[in-house]
Amino acid sequence: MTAEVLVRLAGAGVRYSAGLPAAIAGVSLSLARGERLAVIGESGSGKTTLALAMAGLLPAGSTVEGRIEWPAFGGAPKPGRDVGYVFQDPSGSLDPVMRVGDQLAEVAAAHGDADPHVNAVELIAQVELPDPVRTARAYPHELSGGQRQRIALALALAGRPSMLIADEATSALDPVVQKKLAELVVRLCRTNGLTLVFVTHDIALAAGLGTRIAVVYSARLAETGPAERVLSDPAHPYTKALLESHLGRDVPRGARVHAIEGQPPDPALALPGCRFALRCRHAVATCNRSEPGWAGARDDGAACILPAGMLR
Amino acid sequence: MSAPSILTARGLTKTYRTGGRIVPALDGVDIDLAAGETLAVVGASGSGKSTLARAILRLVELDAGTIHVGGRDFRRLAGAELRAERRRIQMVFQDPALALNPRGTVRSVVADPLRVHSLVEAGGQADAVAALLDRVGLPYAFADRPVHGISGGQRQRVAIARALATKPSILVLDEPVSALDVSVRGQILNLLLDLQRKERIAYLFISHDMGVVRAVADRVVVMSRGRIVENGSADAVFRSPRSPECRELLDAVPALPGR
Amino acid sequence: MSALRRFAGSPDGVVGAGLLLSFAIVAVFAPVAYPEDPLSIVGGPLVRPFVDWSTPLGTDRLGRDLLAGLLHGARTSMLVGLFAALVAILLGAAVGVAAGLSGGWIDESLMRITEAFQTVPGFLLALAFISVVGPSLPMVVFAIALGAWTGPARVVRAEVLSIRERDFVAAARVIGMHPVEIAWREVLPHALPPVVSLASVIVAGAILTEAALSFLGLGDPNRVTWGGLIAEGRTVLRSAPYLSIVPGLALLSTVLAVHLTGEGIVAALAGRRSFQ
Amino acid sequence: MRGARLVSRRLLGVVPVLAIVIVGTFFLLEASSGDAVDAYLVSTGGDRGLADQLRRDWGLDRSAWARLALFVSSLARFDLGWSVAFSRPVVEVVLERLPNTLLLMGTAIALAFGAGSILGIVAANRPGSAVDRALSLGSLAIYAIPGFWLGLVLIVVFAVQLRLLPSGGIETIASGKQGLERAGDIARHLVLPVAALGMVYLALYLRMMRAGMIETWRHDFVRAALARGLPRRQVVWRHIARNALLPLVTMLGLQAASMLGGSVVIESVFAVPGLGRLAHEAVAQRDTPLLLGVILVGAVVVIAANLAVDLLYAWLDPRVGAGPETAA
Repeated sequence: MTAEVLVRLAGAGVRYSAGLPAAIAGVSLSLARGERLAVIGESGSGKTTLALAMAGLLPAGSTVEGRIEWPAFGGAPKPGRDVGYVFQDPSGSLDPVMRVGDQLAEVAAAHGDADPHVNAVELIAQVELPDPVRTARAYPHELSGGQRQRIALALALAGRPSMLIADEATSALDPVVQKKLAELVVRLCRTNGLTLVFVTHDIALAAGLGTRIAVVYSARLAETGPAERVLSDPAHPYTKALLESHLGRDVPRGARVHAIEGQPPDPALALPGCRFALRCRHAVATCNRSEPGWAGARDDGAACILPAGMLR
Repeated sequence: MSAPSILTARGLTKTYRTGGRIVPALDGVDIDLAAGETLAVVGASGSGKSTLARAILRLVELDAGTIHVGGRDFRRLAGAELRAERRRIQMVFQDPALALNPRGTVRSVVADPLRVHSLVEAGGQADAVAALLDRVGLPYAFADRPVHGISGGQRQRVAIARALATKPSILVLDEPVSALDVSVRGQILNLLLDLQRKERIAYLFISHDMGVVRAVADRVVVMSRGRIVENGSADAVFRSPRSPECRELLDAVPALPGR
Repeated sequence: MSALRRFAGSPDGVVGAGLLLSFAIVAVFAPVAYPEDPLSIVGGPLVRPFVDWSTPLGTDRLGRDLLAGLLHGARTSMLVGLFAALVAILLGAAVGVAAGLSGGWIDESLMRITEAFQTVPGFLLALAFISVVGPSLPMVVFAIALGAWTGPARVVRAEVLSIRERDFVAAARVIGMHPVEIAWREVLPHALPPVVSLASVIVAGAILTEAALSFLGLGDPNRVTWGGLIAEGRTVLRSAPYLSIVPGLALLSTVLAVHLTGEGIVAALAGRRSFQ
Repeated sequence: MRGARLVSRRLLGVVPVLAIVIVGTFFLLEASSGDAVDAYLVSTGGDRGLADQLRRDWGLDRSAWARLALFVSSLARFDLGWSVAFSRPVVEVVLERLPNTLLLMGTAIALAFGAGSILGIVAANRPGSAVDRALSLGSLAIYAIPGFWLGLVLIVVFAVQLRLLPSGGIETIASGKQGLERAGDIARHLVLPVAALGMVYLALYLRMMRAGMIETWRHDFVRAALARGLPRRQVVWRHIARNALLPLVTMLGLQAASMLGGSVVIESVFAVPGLGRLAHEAVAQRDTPLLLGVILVGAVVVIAANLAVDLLYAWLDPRVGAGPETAA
């Protein structure tokens, strides 16, 4: 399979300013057209930084180490046109004093749409909101959290981008609303042939969405690979621990649940070894001494010294 | 259910007014909680479950209904009597960053209830704080850290220690793990499970996450628009949910393939 | 980083505080430098500045020393500014706390009173008050405070109302803490800092109001004031404009120093309010 | 519809506020030396017997409560009492002076608001740049200038030295100018007082707008708008500026009161026959009923301005009236 590569990272890292520790470092992976990549990590892991870097939306003043390339876009992606981005907070990403239809039309017009107001209504229909004409006249505060996030999704699609990045786009919502929205995102990507990057802290949500998975931990890429392989045969102990600590509806009340003891290291702390070593059940002496190399292929491997198949 | 109820609430009713419209937050809710058990209250946001938690603790004043805690009519209490009685029922909030006084230290937070209820002799405070921190798995060395200088999981442990200080028989846990990272969530759930096993504290566990509820609950009530729409043992509710609201909540739990 | 270090890191604040400190020294030592009554006649009328070095800034149309008046005027300006602001802030904070904590009809009536005071222009109120009770220094202070307390009252009330709803206050109620202790330990320490950043604006406003009152002849008649000097100079504005301009410059730089210091205080406070 | 509900609610809130102002004014009146009869007799002449007669007729010999009731009932008939200084009813004098003050204040606030907010946007465009530093420091300095002193300096420079503009008054007296010519004359007379009165507010709006712009820049919707590919200029003017303007608009109502206070000195400096100068004249001639009349009319002006500002705000911000949750 040699689908066109949209974004390629080679040893990429990001620092928000010179004095700060790297928010993410040493990431190598690539994303081809039509793929859906779920980026999993907890707060402070650097998953949002990774998403912003892939979207070419890093704030001014941040520095990029290594290489980030967008072969299909011929240079950095044009915001809105090449990449659509949905932020986490559904109430914060809309202008509170402008009708949502006008906001949609504004973005559509900025990308050369000749008939932006008609298109705004179509976009609202596309994100499956009821009564699009009426919804277009609503102000953000008149909509529910889920409805606002659908509008944010429509806004991200208004420039007809080929890549969509959803950064914890569903985490602030109720589980029921979250599920419906996640399904809508996948459906829209399928029908429009969009490439998706879906950032989440929930590995089970990621499992239902992604064709590929990347797991980040404490500013490092821990593991990446096809979703099926990562879920059934994790190569990094952190991925394995995340899978075990998932609480599905089938885990009965018991004495205890699976937990990862300890907590992630302070990002400012320079560690010579693997950043997960202190919490890792499989850690050996070398893990604390030197950072593990990448094992496996670039888009299917893990940053761990354990032999493949060990954790199955 | 044979154990006697230590928390009995009947006909709890509360309405809010929003931009001219009247919205029922609680509409005739009944709750029974037995010693040492965990009753989970689940529902979508806006279902009234948080209002229920706050109403039981008298942080929100009800329009109608009765609440009996340990046999006493909790809603009839006022002033010093109410403050003294509050010992029996404590609360852990969703976001520990908001629930601890930002100017406080671990020690001041944990020692407050001890001082308010005169639970320790002069000079015994340090030992009492150390014992409480130990129960939530924190070293005594943490006592003089400012609460903004510790991690989210540690803050939630401090909040639990504060709640334990008055030796309550009931803990109201309002989404106690939903603001925490996955890797920390398990630790806090285990801490709560261990505490309950050792000390027979009853939990009123508010949550929207059916996965978490499955792991902790003995019984479940499902709320929707201020009413209880389903009520049963955890096993029954998870095996054969009767209300559409409950089925929807269950369907929303993402599942891992093969599990 | 401590608040003091943050203040020192703000160039505006350092310059302002430096200026303010030198004005304060001038105000304190004015009677030492010019022990005589600044209202006494020391030379010929309308001596221009930098001509006669016994009266370096010249004299007014009665032959009174402008520099002596300027130095003594600094005392009045700063005294009135500080005390009026102090009274306004204490009164405002007390009303704001009472309204925010008690709620209900007490809050409602206190807020209506606050609104009524905001509806009447503060300067007109001061004017009316002084014309009724007569101009003396304490009354001028009180008159100015009368028009300035509403700002702090509203800010403090809003802060108290928002803090009252925070979870850590709910947590204090849950553990059975006494309402007085909750107000004192949990609410007030978080409600008052915003008023501190308002203080410089109030001090500056009070100094300017005092000057305007004196300019209109409603200051304490037994004291030299900058506003009074400007009014005095106004009668000879066309021939000797320096008599009005110089005291105005003193007024301007004092107020500017207060504002600059305020910028420094805001910078110093900014660092401490975040909680993550 | 939202506006109508808002106005009716605000009007209801005005009643107690106005009542407090009226009662407060009454007490100030009571506290001052002399009463309405003394005032009347000063201008008309008369002996003690006439004074007692008048006091009985006007009800001034009754209890304080009865006098308050009388005061209120005469207010209801737009009777603000008798002015000694002018030997005319207070209400006539006050209403005669009101238009000049409204013109002066309206022009000053409109110019200050317009120029201040635009300069604030400019300053916030690149925080920390030379333009921003200059505007920020300049506005802080202007903010420290006493308005009446600025007035004197402007007179010295533009009227005395350069002889460009008139130094006082509202128009050239007995010039016989009509229509546009008269308007031009008034405008020339307004330039200096408007500058003296409005400069401080220009500085204030500049600083507030700058702070609001910088604050709004940090909002998520700005980052999101840029990420959607909207040009920076469009984001700045259509989204950031519009949102940052809202707090400034709410300040306008409060500023009406403070500006009315400021007009007292400015009108005195420029000899503008307005409400502010009238207040000064009333104080100088110890004409308390006149002063309190100015205060009452001033309060009504402020209330009207606040009402107008509320409507403007409701039009600018669709969230107004949606209302926060309150216990039923």
